[in-house]
Amino acid sequence: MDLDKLLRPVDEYHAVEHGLTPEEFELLCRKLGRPPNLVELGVVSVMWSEHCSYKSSRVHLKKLPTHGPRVLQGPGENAGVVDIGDGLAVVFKMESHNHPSYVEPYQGAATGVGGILRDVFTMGARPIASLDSLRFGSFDHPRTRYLLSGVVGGIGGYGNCVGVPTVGGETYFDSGYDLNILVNAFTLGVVEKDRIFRARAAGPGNPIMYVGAKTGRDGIHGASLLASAEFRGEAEDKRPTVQVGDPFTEKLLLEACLELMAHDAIVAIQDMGAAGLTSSSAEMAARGGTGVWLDLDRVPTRAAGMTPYEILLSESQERMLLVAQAGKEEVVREVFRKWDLDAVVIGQVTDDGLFRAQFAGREVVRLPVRLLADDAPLYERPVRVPADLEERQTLRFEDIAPPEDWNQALLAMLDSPNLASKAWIYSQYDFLVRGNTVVGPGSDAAVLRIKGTDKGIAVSVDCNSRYCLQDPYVGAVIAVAEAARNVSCAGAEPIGLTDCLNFGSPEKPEVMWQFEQAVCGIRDACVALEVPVVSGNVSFYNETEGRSIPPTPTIAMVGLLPNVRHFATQWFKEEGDVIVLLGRTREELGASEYLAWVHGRVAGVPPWIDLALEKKVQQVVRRAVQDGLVRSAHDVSEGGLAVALAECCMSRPGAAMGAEVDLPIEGMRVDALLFGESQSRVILSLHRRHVARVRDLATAAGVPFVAIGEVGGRRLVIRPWIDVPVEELRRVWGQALARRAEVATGAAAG
Amino acid sequence: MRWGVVIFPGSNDDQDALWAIEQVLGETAVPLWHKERDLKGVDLVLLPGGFSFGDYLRCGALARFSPVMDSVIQFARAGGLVWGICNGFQVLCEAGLLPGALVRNRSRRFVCGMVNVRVETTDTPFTRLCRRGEVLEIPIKHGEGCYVADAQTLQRLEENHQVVLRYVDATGRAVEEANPNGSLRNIAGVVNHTRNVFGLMPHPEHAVEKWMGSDDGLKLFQSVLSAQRQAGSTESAAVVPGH
Amino acid sequence: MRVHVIVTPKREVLDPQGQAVAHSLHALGFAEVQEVRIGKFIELEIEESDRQRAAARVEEMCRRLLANGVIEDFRFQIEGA
Amino acid sequence: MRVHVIVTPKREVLDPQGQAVAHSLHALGFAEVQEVRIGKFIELEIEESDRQRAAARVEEMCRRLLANGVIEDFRFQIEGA
Ligand SMILES: Nc1ncnc2c1ncn2[C@@H]1O[C@H](COP(=O)(O)OP(=O)(O)O)[C@@H](O)[C@H]1O
Ligand SMILES: [Mg+2]
Repeated sequence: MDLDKLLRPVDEYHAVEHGLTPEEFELLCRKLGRPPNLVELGVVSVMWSEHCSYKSSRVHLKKLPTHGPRVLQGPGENAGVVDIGDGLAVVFKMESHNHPSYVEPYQGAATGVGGILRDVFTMGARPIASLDSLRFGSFDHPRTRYLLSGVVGGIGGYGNCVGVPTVGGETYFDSGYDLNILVNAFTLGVVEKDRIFRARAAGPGNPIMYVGAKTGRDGIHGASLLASAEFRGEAEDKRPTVQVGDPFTEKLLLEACLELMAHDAIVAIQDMGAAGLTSSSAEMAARGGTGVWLDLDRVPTRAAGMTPYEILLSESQERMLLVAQAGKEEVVREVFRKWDLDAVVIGQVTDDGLFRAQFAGREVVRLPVRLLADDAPLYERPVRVPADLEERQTLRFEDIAPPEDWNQALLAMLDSPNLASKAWIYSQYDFLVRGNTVVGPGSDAAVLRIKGTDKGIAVSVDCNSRYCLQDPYVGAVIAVAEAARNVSCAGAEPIGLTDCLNFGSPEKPEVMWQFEQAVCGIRDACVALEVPVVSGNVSFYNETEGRSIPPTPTIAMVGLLPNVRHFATQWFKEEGDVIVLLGRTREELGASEYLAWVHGRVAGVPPWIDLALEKKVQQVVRRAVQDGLVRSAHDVSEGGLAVALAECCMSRPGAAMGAEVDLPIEGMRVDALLFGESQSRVILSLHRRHVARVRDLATAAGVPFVAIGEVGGRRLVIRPWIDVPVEELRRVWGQALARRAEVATGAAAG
Repeated sequence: MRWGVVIFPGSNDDQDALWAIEQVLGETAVPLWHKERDLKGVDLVLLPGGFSFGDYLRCGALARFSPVMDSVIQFARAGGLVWGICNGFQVLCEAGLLPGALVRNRSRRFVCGMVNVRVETTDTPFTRLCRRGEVLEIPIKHGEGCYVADAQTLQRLEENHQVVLRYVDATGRAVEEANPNGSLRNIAGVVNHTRNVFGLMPHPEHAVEKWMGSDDGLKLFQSVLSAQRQAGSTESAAVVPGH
Repeated sequence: MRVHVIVTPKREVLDPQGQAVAHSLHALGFAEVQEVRIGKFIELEIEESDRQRAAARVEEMCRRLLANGVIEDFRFQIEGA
Repeated sequence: MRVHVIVTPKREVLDPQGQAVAHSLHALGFAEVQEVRIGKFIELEIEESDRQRAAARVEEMCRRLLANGVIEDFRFQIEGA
């Protein structure tokens, strides 16, 4: 290779090629006092990319409430940390891997899981559960099936092999994602409060060690190209070598790192994610207020003749960077040797505040760490309300002709891929390994026990992007509220959340408006429900051929159960139990699944939400569950009351359990009553003898309470409109996804 | 009784086996690192579930050559109790300690969920406390659990009552719909002809606490215990070569 | 006629399986092994007498289904008629 | 020298993957496809100049590790020296 070429000063042309604007390049040269060489440009371009620098989102993210009595670590580290008592803390985060998953669904999704796992065990936590939030195009799109089986295969293939259970998630199909699917992966780990590791390179002279897989030409410029350059459907050509995940190596890394952390040998540790060696070392130095010096000749490489540019920007997976205590190198090597992994010293922490790298005896990078980490440009991008918003938000009820046959309408609803059972997906995931799964996928929230304590953790991930499309503020409020509601239905108190904000191009004022609105919605819901945001991720440029995805601020909520044996699931349990509806039902159809699936329309505004009532409903449900008063609790979400009642009957493992219901709710359209998606509603089932106490709890809290029926029989009866055998409902609901997914696809060869 | 649990790189359910043995059964569990040949005088060797060596090439194919396996093979030949769960079952087949092989599920998909298995014989140390025909609720989670063997082998297995567990429906019938992976004759678990080596795809160690779903798996662990007590625990460990 | 299709991971793409197998072969004492790459071998039985046409069709099968162009290369061979 | 090992499922062992691929090929309009069997293609780079000896060694690798005699057949080919 011609090293001199790489070391020549570059000009604006190269900078623009690297995704910097002329202004940014000018800023760079000014700060640097000279033009950078090509290697330095590569380094800066990834550090200043949207993906690494959050340059368009930071001003807004500042608004989020990130503090709370339990918060031990908010945003800024690899993951957030929340105190759960007993000397323990939970560590969690969610991240997107959207574009790579569209290009190569299996490997893209797999490496997404690998990345989020590393973010969590990097902090010293043992991962105990993962969730996946997925968005695909409609089944009418030719590529959807292939993407679905590839993504699900990749998540299972990686997570199952590493031995971390995937206990829940969410999956939606909407033509708005036809050319830009979303794959958001969440992982939660448990750590001893006083053994949390952070990524702060401290102690000049300490060795920087490289562990794990060798470096290849994988996903070079992945971060800056795939995550920052608008995706024009020509990815196939622009594509660098696609990253292939190696879950086995990840498992070894996981065990070796956790074992190493028990010794006092390391100062800091950080995974090499997007922009690999560059961002991991620069970020560690920035956090530690130090500098780094790297000898790139010592980096283990997989491909021959790799340039310093490639070595610094490679996104090869399953690699970690750590700062050892000087003199403890052998301890580190020893532990990794046990796991058949090599640990190599590739550099040193310095006190000069510089990011320096040498190759073939020559200095190829010399940049101030501040320039990379802190001096990245910040934008307060213009926002504009979409011109067509008002028109899209108008919905005239008289235009909506109610169906004749309500039984058929319910069956049709249950056949919607969005409402269908997701068992076809989650049965491909090991949701049991490590033996903590109290409630797996299939109920509102997953519940995990925390070994060595009486406690449990409940997790749920939610976002209705149709709501967000019609009103990003309300949509985001509801995403937080529903996630919290799901967790509360399991009996857990929400203690923290992580988000993954998936949007189009921030350079479009309409998209930026959606983003700003969504962040405000999350903020207000968090304040009202007293839940801090402890970590998160922003994914911009989710658009293809100029078309943005529906705004999708995914929320993953974590809740705490004081006594894990007092939890609830969503399905009916016993004949003769009384069915109770908490909350208020309004005549609402806007942005509903019913409107979209049955009438083919996306119109109107999302349901009204009163956060004060929401909070009270959740408190009542939690109390009732924790006091062992209820046998099931299920929140009413997409599909409304009728679908929620059907779910209470169908999702029960084993034999179906029916219900007979009367809805003493007057003065509204039947379709709004059955399929409307009014918020803050929960269906409980409980033994007669507890009815009075639960009613008292509700009335004391000012929460509307109605007994609407009784569990029993083999049919779901909602007088006078619906009367269907549960087995028939279950057959349709259970087959809806499998039926569509299993048509022969290109993924078969996989 | 001393229960040895082998830990291969990529073992995942080793921790669950240890939990079941120590926390639920209250017995002594001894982790056995795959690089060591010493079986530490255990009375039984359990090969846990997971993805040993990433399940690369074939499930269990690489683990089968770990140093510890030499000792395990000798231990088994000497009559020691060896129990393979899921990936452990695959390792035992690859090692030739059990007949047949486990191939990709008929559906070609990994499958995780609860299944019913019927106890076909109680004449093994692993099922002696069960009733013949008893149906156990135990979860499975595997991508390569389809049991195959040639006709003669299957014939022999049936004749010697070496088929220990079969996938059945809730009413105990070994029908096709109850077969989660395409295993020939709905076979879920088998013993060797000397009945001291047992492999099964379901995960009994994940069914040991009723409040978490099922404790039917406990019966298998308790069977081993009672067998051991009866055998008067001493010898079996003594005959282990390399001691 | 019978066609043999060989699908291999692209040179530059990581092949964890090949690495693991190489590692084991060394452990088994096959020190002479320097590299292992693992791919797929696909045997097709097709009803087609014209080799030309067969080749064109198989080429298309590979592109559309048998190989994942993003990470794999393919080649094929038509058995002597 | 370079060796190509081909491992295929035994005739009597069912090959769900092959069946699925055949099915997909039909769905894609490749009606001429009658049967598909899927096996492994393993490429070995070994340091050995003597073809005789190489053959013996590879044979052993296959028996011990690369193929499972219960369900698979194998064959190999040493690239022209
Ligand atoms: N991609 C997925 N991975 C794992 N579990 C999933 C996935 N999608 C949905 N699920 C599970 O299916 C069930 C129903 O999902 P969903 O309808 O989103 O529940 P809710 O409406 O209560 O949020 C939940 O238990 C959820 O965890
Ligand atoms: Mg819910």
